[in-house]
Amino acid sequence: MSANIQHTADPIGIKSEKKKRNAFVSLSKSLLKSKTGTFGFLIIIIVFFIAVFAPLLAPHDPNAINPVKMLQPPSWLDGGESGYFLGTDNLGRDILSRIIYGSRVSLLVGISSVILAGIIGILIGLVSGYYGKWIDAILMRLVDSFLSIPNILFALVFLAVFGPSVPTLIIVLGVTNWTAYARIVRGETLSIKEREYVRAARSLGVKNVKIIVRHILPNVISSFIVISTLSVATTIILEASLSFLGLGVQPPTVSWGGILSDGRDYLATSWWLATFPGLAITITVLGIIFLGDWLRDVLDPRSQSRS
Amino acid sequence: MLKFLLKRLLEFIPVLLIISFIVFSLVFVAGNPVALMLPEDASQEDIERLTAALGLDQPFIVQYGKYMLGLLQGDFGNSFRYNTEALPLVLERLPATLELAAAAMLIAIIISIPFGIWSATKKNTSMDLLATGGAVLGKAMPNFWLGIMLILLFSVTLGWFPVSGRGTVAHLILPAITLGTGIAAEMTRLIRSSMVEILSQDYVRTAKSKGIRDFFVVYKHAFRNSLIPVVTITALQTSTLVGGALITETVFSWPGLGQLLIQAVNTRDMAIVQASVFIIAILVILMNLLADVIYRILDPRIKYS
Amino acid sequence: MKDNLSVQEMDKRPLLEVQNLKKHFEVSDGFRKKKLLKAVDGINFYLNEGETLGIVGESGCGKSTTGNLLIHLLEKTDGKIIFNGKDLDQLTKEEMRKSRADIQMIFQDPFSSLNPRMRVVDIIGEPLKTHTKMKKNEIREKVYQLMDAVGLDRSYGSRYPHEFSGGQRQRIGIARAIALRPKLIICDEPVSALDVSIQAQILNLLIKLQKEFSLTFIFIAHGLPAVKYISDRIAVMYLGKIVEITTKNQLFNQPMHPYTVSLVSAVPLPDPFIRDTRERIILEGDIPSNVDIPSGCRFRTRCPYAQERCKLEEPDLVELEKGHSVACHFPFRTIQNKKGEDELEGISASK
Amino acid sequence: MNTETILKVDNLHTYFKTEHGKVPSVNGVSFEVKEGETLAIVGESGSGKSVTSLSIMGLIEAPGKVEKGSILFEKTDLTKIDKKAYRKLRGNEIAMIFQEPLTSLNPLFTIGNQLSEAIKLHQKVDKRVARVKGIEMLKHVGIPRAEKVFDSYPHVLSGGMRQRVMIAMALSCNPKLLIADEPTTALDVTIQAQILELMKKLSTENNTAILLITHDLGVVAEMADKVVVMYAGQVVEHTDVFTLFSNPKHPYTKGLLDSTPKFHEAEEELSSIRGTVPTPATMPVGCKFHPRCPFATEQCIVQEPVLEEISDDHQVRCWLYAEKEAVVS
Amino acid sequence: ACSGDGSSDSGSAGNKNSEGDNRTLTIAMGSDIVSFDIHNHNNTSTEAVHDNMFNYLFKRDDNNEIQPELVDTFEQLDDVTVQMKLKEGVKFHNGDPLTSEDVKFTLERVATDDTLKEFPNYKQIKQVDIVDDLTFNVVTHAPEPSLFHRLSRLGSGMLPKNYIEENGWDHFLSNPVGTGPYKFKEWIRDDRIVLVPFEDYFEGKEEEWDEVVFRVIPENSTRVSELLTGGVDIAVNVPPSDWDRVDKNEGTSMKKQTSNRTIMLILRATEGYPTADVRVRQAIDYAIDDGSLAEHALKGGGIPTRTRVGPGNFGHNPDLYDTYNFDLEKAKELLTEAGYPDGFEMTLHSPKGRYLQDAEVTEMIAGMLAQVGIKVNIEFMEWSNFVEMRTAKKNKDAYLLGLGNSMFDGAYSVDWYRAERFEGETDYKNDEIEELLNASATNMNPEEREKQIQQIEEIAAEDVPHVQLYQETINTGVNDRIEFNPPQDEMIYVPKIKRK
Ligand SMILES: Nc1ncnc2c1ncn2[C@@H]1O[C@H](COP(=O)(O)OP(=O)(O)OP(=O)(O)O)[C@@H](O)[C@H]1O
Ligand SMILES: Nc1ncnc2c1ncn2[C@@H]1O[C@H](COP(=O)(O)OP(=O)(O)OP(=O)(O)O)[C@@H](O)[C@H]1O
Ligand SMILES: [Mg+2]
Ligand SMILES: [Mg+2]
Repeated sequence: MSANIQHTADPIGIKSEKKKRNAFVSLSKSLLKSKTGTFGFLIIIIVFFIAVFAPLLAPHDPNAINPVKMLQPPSWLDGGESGYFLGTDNLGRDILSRIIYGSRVSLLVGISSVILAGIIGILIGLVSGYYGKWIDAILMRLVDSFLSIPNILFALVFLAVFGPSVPTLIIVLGVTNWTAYARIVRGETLSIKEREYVRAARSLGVKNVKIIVRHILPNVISSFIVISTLSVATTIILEASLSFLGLGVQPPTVSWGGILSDGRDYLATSWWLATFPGLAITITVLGIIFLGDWLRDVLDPRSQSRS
Repeated sequence: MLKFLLKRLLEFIPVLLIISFIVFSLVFVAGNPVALMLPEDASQEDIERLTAALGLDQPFIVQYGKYMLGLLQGDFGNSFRYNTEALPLVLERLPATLELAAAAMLIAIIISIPFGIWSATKKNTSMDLLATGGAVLGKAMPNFWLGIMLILLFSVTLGWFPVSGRGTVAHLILPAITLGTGIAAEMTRLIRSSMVEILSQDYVRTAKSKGIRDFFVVYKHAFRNSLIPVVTITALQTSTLVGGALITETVFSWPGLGQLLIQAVNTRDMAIVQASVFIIAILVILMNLLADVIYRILDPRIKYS
Repeated sequence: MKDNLSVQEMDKRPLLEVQNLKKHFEVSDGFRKKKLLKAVDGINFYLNEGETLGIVGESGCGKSTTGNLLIHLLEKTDGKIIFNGKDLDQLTKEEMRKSRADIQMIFQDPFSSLNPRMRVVDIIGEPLKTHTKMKKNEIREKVYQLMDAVGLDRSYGSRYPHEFSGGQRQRIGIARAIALRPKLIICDEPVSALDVSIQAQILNLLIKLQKEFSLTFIFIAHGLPAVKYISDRIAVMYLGKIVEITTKNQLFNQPMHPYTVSLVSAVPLPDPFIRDTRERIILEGDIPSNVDIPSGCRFRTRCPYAQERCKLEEPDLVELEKGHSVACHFPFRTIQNKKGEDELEGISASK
Repeated sequence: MNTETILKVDNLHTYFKTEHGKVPSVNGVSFEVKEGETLAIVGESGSGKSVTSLSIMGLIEAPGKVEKGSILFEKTDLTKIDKKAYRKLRGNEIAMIFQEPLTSLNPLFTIGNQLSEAIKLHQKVDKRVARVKGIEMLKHVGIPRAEKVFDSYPHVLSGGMRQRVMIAMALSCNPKLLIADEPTTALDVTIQAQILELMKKLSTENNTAILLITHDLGVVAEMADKVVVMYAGQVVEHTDVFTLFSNPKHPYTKGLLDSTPKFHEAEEELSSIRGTVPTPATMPVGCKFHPRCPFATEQCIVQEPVLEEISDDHQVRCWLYAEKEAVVS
Repeated sequence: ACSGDGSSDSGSAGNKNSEGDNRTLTIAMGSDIVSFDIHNHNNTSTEAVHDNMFNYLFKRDDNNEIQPELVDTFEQLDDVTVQMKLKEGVKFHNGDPLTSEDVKFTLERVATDDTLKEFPNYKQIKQVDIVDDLTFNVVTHAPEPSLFHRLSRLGSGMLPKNYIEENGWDHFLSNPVGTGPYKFKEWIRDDRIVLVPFEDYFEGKEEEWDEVVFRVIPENSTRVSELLTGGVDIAVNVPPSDWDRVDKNEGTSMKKQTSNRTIMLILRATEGYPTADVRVRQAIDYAIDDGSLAEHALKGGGIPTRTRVGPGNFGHNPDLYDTYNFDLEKAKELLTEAGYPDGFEMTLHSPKGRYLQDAEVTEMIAGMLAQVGIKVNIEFMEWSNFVEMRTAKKNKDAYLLGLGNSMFDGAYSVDWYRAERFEGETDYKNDEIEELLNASATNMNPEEREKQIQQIEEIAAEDVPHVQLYQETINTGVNDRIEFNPPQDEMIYVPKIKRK
């Protein structure tokens, strides 16, 4: 074998006790080593913090209309009104507060739909990959079918039919995204199924369900985590696109996509309406992708070869 | 090769069946389009009359059966809004969308291949960070926002390109950039990781040990190998591309399938929705098939007779 | 260490008897017609309690497939496996479960044979959990005993596999295999992935455990030295068939099949002083594919002594001497005897 | 023999930047290879054999770097020349074959394409000549139906055939030095025997020096004139092959020899080396082998021994002999 | 196929425009026309294009009075019959003369084919009897006071009978032929419709423009950008945010005109809803500051009103126009009286993107109602869902709706108070209104009928089944090189558009 038969165990066991708590420490160390990973992680933490503490952080009620203070520029610009740090929108609502509140829905939709997609996709992928044969054939045709309809198109039709609301949005995005997981999990399952530890368990007569749960599932989770981070990012953008088509989260619920899309008529006249939510999306997506890239490097067994 | 194509084409049948079922169910659940077709002050009686006239009061199975029967004869039904057959309407729009998609893909390829390779060979340097950061940025920008910004900058302020519409090459540039940016971003990342992996392969080391210049090592030995996954990925982008076209076309009033579709969805003109989804699905499938064929041509390891 | 089997032992019914065992895979070659890949193509052998049977052969000759058939990881295409006096096909479900516990396997790759997301105690404890009704702490205690037995520090119990070296991992795999006190353990190349200095540790451990737990081994390898070290009898496989099977001394001292002869002579010996004087047969060409098996004797395409008959007739595995079976129309010793030493010189490919 | 030294590696240090900081993969390696001679480097996984060979080839890439030492090829110091000059040597004067014949050939190009690449590059000949020469090389390494093989893709060939192709490729420009990094590890014994035989034949025919990297003492005994035993990035013993097998000095060498199952002698219990090969993260101070050494003393734990000549052409890195010498002198 | 033309009309149009002699008129619309079947759509922007290709029997003039167009003379024979005579020398674009046959063909088609979308507006016509080549009688089922209103809109656009019968409908739909001043050149769906002048137009060939291009640009900002860069001469539906930009930009300006569309809240009077109580309905009316809506949300793009029947419509009641109720104290009082001193919670459905600033208006209304303690839960709906909600009668306390009146006949507006029509939807019933409605329906005396309609409006203004908010404006951006005043009916009649 080649140089990748390297491992960290020390033969004499001098440092063995230290190892246990090292898992966390080494993870954080590796995070700190990656500049982009750290950057992404920080952004995500901040966004989460903002989402959780939105009511405490927002200076104004995000939906409070104020006809007198419409389209005020950010407070740090000429003509800006103090108290409205990022200015106001066409109904005189505070943009900062809206962005702060918007983080909640954007994250909620992004994360829940990915979890939903993940659950469906992992289940189907596991079953398809593990049992193979005609089950696999049928499920993969199903995957092909979904894959050949563009996500946004499916979402568009679905939302037009059922009406846009946060739960339908989560469901539709979940239902459109599961195929990616199903494919990857199936592929992983196919290879893990042939790994020797699974064969060992099979030769012991361990039941199929148990093998799936105990031996296969834990080992596909990491690829799920890697693609799901990216998926959260694309979902946030997808929600914005759907808002553009009038099928995103509907007011008075605030989402970044909604604010961005509402502000698009004002891009030429009052740029701050659309620019700040756009920035919020961009930065968050950037953070998520960076974090995802780092996670991939850490979790992908192929890149782990040298310990 | 012929057999392979035949086999793959046969596989499409169940896929298309499933698609038809999904789409038809959605459309069925979507409910009665008649109310939308009539004026805002139409009476209930008017609505019921038209519903019956269009056969929309029959049970699901009957309607689906009729629909499938029609499909087999290439009939996607009539557009309620345009009062003509849906399929020709869709096909008529296809060229515009294909033109846009092809241009966007071209832009994406022109951007992503050099950047992807470049950042892979400069892995982990600040140049790499810059390129990948740029790619992420491209991915993070919503299409419509980018499109409007491009119009404001290049058309309104600088006056370099026409604002909207289809016609000359000049008309194509801004929408193609808008649509291509996201794809370029995605592809840059994919090409980079594919290249990084291939550059660490044994045969690349072999090539170097023969004393070949780095440039040729990268372009002869690594790039062609990295093309194989890239071809597949490019084909997979078809779906994203068409999806993105929905938005880009609206922003630039590009007279393609996307606009037709959005109008159709908004007016519940389901025959058009069905036909377009179907055509798009076939397009996506064909692109994937094409990718498979190219893959086979590029990779001598896969045998075909 | 181990001597030839006593007559008494031979009289007893063997622990394992394999008759005409076959495994054919269907493979589609590109998009043409499906073909049969004859991975194992009718093999016969027996195995007595407490002994070690080595199986050697080149890559792809069907060694692992044989092992997998024995532990029911693969469905056999044809043939009979009689274990402990019972035909496995005739077992009830419950008996089948028990017999699963009686045959265990040690795998080649110490990296992929352990679930990276399970702790060592859970890995070793899994057979116990599946096959016994032991309580948690009983299992834990038992696992610790097993860890002692294979020379792993108990304190390593809550670690994950990636924290271990290859040799240590292989010990974990061995502990898992002996957990249920199986009668038969199949070792599929258990040392080929290990560093030279570690291989000896593992071989010694296996021998120690065999004594301690009165185990029976099937030891699969393509490295002859290790097989020779650990086995009592050795079967040589070529393209899905056993071509020669006998005790190890017999095999190394008086090999009869030309393939065995070349195999033995191809092993590089760690002794520079004999390198220029050693007699050897270097085979021409590669091993044919299991899909297009040559007619007649499958070795004939590479055999320096092949004759017309070898093309037409497939030789059976016949017991030429007591405990020494060979599948060859012109077994080596016979040729040697008939035509004398000169002939042998003549056909040796080099020196 | 009064032959010239082709390669002289002196105090080579190659480091890798990793999470654990700068890790020395090759830590002060020195040896010489003479014309027509076969030098074997033997050692377990991770001992730095491949990194040594790649350092000689100038193929160490970031995060690795040749930090110190010199590599004299004939009269030129390879650590000092520029990329272009290096490329001229590579594949021409120095050639290399790798462990994995399955992955060392680019699957997308024909054998001929890859074979003539080097020929065209270094011999400045056109396509037709390169083809003729390529086919000749294939025949030379014993490939039947060479014309056909020349035009086929690597995947249709077996492992042994591919390794022959690799050898043909390496020898196509008549290199003075051939570096073979575990050329037979991935092959079956019968095929291994073929390849080793071929290498022997070619080296005697062309008087090519071979740097043979392996972890199999059998192969060493079969092929080598001189042997370098490496452990943890260092040379621990360096002598001719007969001395090494008859009179090994370093405890590690002894351990290695004892843990190899003997073939023709009647067996006794195999002795083994306890513990495992250290990793960069667990590299001990003092003698790198001391945790596994049955003879380790206090001194071994704290102080690192140096490679010393204990007799003609026999160097050992061990306090056992250094002490003796110290006592004597 | 279009690439050659395309370049000359849009991209480089800007440069040509500045030269001042560009004889191509380019108009940017928000949505494409639906079809050339003039009887089978109900889409204003489609009619805006058709208007240039087809003539009606009657047409509104600049003062919104109905005048004969194709008809030369006409005479009411009895309550159900009108005799009309066509002008002489009217020709279709294919050269055929217009005859009574064509009229019969056209009107009977729309009056009898119940799958046509315009059928409900013409089913009152029983038949058309031909008297001679140019003379014919229109017979209705019952006395039909608004017959002329009907005949002055899209249903009476004259179709060429022979052309259609010879070539079939499909041919007509892709090569439409009318009698209008401009004839069809090409239609690239969702892109453009191109018209050119008709040489044999019965009122003489239009010389002003060589070509008229209607471009489809759905995205507001893109449409405005095209106007600003000179890509188009007219851009319809410019959002308030861009009005200043268009005005400030050199060479373009905003043209505004009151539309015939009124925005209102339709309240549910069904038992159990707080809005069943007239005092609650009045309270809502008083709580909403229509003036502020018009000024802030619409940037002045609306005129507050208490009636749906705007100026120019038959039955317009000027007393109720350009005025509104706003009095928070009064609203609170009314709520207290009705038993809701602390207000209540209600649901307001609203479409989004359908009307000028509709979402903003709805959100502001919610804010206003909150001030009197009414907590409004807004449910924005995409248009098709909104329509579905209405069709299924799933409306809650209130929904926002904008209603136009293409007939310009107030009878159609007040018919919305008819109990029978909205059973289960609003469940509003007012006996007095019912009586007046029935009386006016067949009243052939225009003065009396007008009074009756005005009376209904007054009652409704007090009883508030619908809270009338404002009449919206039509906001069109126009290049200064042309003379164009958008008419109230939202048509874009090219013969009225001149170069400066
Ligand atoms: N599941 C399978 N499907 C198809 N062919 C298989 C399967 N498993 C094994 N084979 C084929 O069967 C033949 C024998 O394989 P097997 O793994 O038993 O060989 P082996 O002797 O163990 O070789 P190695 O020394 O490389 O492990 C090979 O040609 C292999 O490709
Ligand atoms: N690219 C790299 N990055 C970091 N460390 C490396 C790299 N390449 C090699 N190393 C380290 O250098 C050391 C020596 O590796 P090398 O490949 O030379 O070992 P080897 O003796 O050839 O082993 P094998 O027998 O497995 O081929 C190992 O510890 C390895 O982890
Ligand atoms: Mg095997
Ligand atoms: Mg190596």
